Amino acid sequence: MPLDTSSYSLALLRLDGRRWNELRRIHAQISTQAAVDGSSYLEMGNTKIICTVTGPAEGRRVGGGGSGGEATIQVEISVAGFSGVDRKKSGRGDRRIFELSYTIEQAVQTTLHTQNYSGSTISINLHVLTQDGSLLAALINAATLALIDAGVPMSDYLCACTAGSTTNTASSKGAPRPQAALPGLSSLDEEADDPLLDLNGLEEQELPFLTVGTLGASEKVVVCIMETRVQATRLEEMLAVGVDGCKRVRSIMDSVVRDHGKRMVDEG
Amino acid sequence: METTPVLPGDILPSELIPHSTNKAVKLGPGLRHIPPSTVKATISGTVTSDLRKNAIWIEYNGGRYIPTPSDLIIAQILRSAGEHYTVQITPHYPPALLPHLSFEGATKKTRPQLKPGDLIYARIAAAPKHADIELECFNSQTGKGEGLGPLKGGMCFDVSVGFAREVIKGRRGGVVVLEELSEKLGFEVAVGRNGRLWVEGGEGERSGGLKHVIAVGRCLQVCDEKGLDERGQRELVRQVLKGL
Amino acid sequence: MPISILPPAPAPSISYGADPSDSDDDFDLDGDIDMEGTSRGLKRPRTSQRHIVTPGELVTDDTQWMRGHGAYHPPDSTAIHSSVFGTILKTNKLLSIIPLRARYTPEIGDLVIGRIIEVQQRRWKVEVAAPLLASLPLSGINLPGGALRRRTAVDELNIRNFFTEGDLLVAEVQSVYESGQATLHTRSTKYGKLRNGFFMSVSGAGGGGLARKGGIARSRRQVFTLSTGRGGGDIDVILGVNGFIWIAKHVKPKMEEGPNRLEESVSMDVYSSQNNDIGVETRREIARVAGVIRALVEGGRRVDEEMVVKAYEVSLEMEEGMDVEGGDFLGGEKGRRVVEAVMSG
Amino acid sequence: MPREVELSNNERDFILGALRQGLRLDGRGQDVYRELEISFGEEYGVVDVRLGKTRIVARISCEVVAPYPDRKFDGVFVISTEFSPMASPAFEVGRQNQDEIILSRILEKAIRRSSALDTESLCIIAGSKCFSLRADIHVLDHDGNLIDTACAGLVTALQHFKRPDVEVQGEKVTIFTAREREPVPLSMLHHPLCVTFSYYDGGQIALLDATFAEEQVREGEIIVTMNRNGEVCQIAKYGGVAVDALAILSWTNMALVKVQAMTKVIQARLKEDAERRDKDGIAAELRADNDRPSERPHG
Repeated sequence: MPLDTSSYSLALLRLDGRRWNELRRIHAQISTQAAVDGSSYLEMGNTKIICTVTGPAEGRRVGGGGSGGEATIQVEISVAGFSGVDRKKSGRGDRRIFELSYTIEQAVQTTLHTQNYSGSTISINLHVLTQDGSLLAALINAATLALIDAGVPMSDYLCACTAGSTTNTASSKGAPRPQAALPGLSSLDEEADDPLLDLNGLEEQELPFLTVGTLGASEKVVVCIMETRVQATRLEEMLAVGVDGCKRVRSIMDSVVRDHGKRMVDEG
Repeated sequence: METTPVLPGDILPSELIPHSTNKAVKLGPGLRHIPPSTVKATISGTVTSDLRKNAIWIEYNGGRYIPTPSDLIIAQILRSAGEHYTVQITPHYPPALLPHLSFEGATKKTRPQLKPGDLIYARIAAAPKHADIELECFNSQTGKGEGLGPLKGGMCFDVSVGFAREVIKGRRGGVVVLEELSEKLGFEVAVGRNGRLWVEGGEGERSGGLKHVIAVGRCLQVCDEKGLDERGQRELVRQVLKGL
Repeated sequence: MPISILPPAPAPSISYGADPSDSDDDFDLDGDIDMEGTSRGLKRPRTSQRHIVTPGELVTDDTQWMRGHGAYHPPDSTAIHSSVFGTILKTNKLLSIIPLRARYTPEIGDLVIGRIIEVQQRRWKVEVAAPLLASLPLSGINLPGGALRRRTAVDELNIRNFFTEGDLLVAEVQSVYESGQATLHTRSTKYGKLRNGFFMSVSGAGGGGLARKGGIARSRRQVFTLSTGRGGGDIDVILGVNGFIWIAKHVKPKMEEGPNRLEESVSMDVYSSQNNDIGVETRREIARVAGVIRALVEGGRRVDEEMVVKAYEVSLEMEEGMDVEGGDFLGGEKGRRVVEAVMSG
Repeated sequence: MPREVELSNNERDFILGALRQGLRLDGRGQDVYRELEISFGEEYGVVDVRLGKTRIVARISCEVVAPYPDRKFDGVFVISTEFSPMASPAFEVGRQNQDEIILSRILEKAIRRSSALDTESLCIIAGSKCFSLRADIHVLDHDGNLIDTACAGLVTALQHFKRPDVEVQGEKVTIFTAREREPVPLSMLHHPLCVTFSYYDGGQIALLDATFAEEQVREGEIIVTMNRNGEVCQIAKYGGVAVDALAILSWTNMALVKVQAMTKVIQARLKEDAERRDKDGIAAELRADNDRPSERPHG
């Protein structure tokens, strides 16, 4: 699906009318499901996720040995067949999905204070309803909200967003540069390129991007995943924009949690 | 001490088998007695005999450690369950049991409190075929620790099972590294027959202490990997000491 | 609360930095919670009920406070940050955060309802909605044939005659290990196997303290008997602190209870899994009580004896005042009306 | 049943204590790789890579198949990984281990998604015939840093491999054996290599090429894949303890230096091997030419 990114340089507006540093609309709710310990519903633009958390509860013993006195974290992601452009049934053994759940598992493990829950399991179930870019970021944010709702202690919000770059030289579709080309030569025409915040599905297909997850508003990076080729010099900008985006995502999520808390306190 | 190489299935020539009138011959690992008087090797290695004890066995390197009663080993606590610690001797063997009270002077109140992952120096008390292996950290006759018990601090190095045996024998086993090193460095060593060596660099984990432990460990591992002879070992020690 | 379908909302402005909630971040210890707990010499810890903290938020950097549950020190800092989403509770110099919603954390003396998950050699493993399964030792139950009877090897072999997998029971938390695992006991006629009734659970009821909303409150009476109208007879309601609820027909103990006759009252009948006869009217009223509790939970109200009794009466009145068209179902709009009526009345 | 080797507390404390004093058990500096040893098999595309005790064999093979209907102009390229139980007691045959999936995903992203291999060059006739390339990665011994070793092995194998030459005349395709025509090397667009940083103490200590023991005590890792032109192909930091964003940037800079050094080693080894083969190659060709006429009468 070729995408005309050339128009960007003229109006400095993206396909959906955003500026380079604009987030899409984030809408979230917590405590959406009564039957589980914690739940959340999150929309980042058109990417929509439901997350439920069960636990900490004593699960089946895996292996037999206690795993160093920490709770086990299980992440399961199910992607609805209708969530993408093509209707696709994703199999159980999908490695991409496994990688996503592994990332969330690893990220959450260090953010949660699980020392007090040795021998128990926290299971996080994520359902992708629609996907339109920034999938991993949305999954991380939804999981964070559901974990907060479940009352599991954590150091801070784990918030994530994507950042891209309008550099087109290294996009997967673009003509690959021959090996001989010196990196210095290409940087001339790259100077006009801008970093972008929070990519949608179309932009993700065309542009190099990375997903950053930070611990709260600090500039400490917990998750950083990049899957597309890009000049190392572009990285600094992309990371900076991503980290900044995470700060904003945090304040949005925080206000969602606070609003919900206020309602609970007022009503009770 | 004679050494003759044998292969599995070889029948041991009778002149190798110690003949003593008043004592029965003891067969060690790697040998099998087929009545009336044939002895077959079940493993490749060198035949070794001890005339004084009237014993004969096969010395071999490699393979996994097979727990044998009265071996001294370095093992790792997995968990505490009921009145035992569950202990791992090698990753390839089912966990062994170490009773909570099998320590010097241990009572219900004073027994050592060990966490998962702690190391102990223990003796294999029993290794029955179809039941759990049992360990002990004291001499059950005298109640004395005899140097067994929890290992505090230090570092553990993995070596081959054969090398660990040679280290225990020291000079007789052709290993002089430790002696050579000990002339210049102060350290403490525990040798487990399961192929683990524990080295501790004395008081305090000062930079010197750590460095010495690393140096000792490296010497031992290089010796094992390269199968150095005494001269090679002396040379290695000289180099390592120079490096410090 | 189900997912609501939202009307198209205007895109929120990006300047979340100026969000009103942010002003709450500058939470001032002097202003809000003051030293009221200590200065007035109150025994009871006081909470700042209105103030909500979220994970990662700085609660105080004053070193006079000690860190309690739900709070942590970041590495190389003495400031106290919150690790959960909840309200602040101060007990003297101890500062803890009570989560608004959490799983049940067992405390000694709690009355809980549990389900047997596993039968082991000398004990049962009981699901009580806590992070770890609780354990009920064989020595923690009243054996038939008198409280003074010794536990024998035969009892160990017949362990399934007392409780087996899937059985429900009401018990008290006897002790809590360091790991958070609870040990239960049923050594009282109040406790034991549950039958003749209906089980329901209310999630997220844990957390403790006063902050618990839309769940069961720890109160003086967790067990009460409700005399119902419409020929339903008496109904027992047991509100387990862990969020499990049991609603059952009230069955009079067969024998008069007396201090000296306690032993005889413990017969094998206590461990029967057979239900008594329950009339249709009773069943309907049990269902009504369940509906009332569910409505309270959905309305985010606390569940205790007072509220349940009140709500039950309101629902009866409403039933009589209206045509029976809606049936006895107390969901949705009807449930909301019951809750409103309770709160106003 | 074998179980995963877990480090004892003594070893854990010792390794961490030593790292804090800038010491590693094998005496290396924190940013020093073990020696990368590469040897080649008889066939093209068989590479044995060692990094200390870690050992990996990569093998490339190819066959002619029909391309996927949705990718008519591309050849097929599959990467398959296998962890042998002899590498570590934790590996079992037939059951996919978590590390294995992650390794194959990283290789997938580092080499396939970064289009290091020009898959279009594998196409013979659009929509009906193409080469299917298969890379098998076998882990023979595991002493840490599997990902860097596997990636180096795979990239070396791809450069070493030669596919049979083909000739297309209309719909007719002739595939020549190695005797008939010299096989053709694959068309590679760039040569990505992975550099894994294991960090400790919140990113204050970062190790390159960690051994198995060092990996077990680390707080987290970040895998950076770059090519010598300074392009980042892939970054993966799956959770772990949070680190400063600036640290990630400085590590990428360090990775570039390492990638350039490693590329040099690989190219040198490839060149040596090519020279060695060249002599044999000519001799073989001469022999083949001489043999042919004598075979004719029988055929």
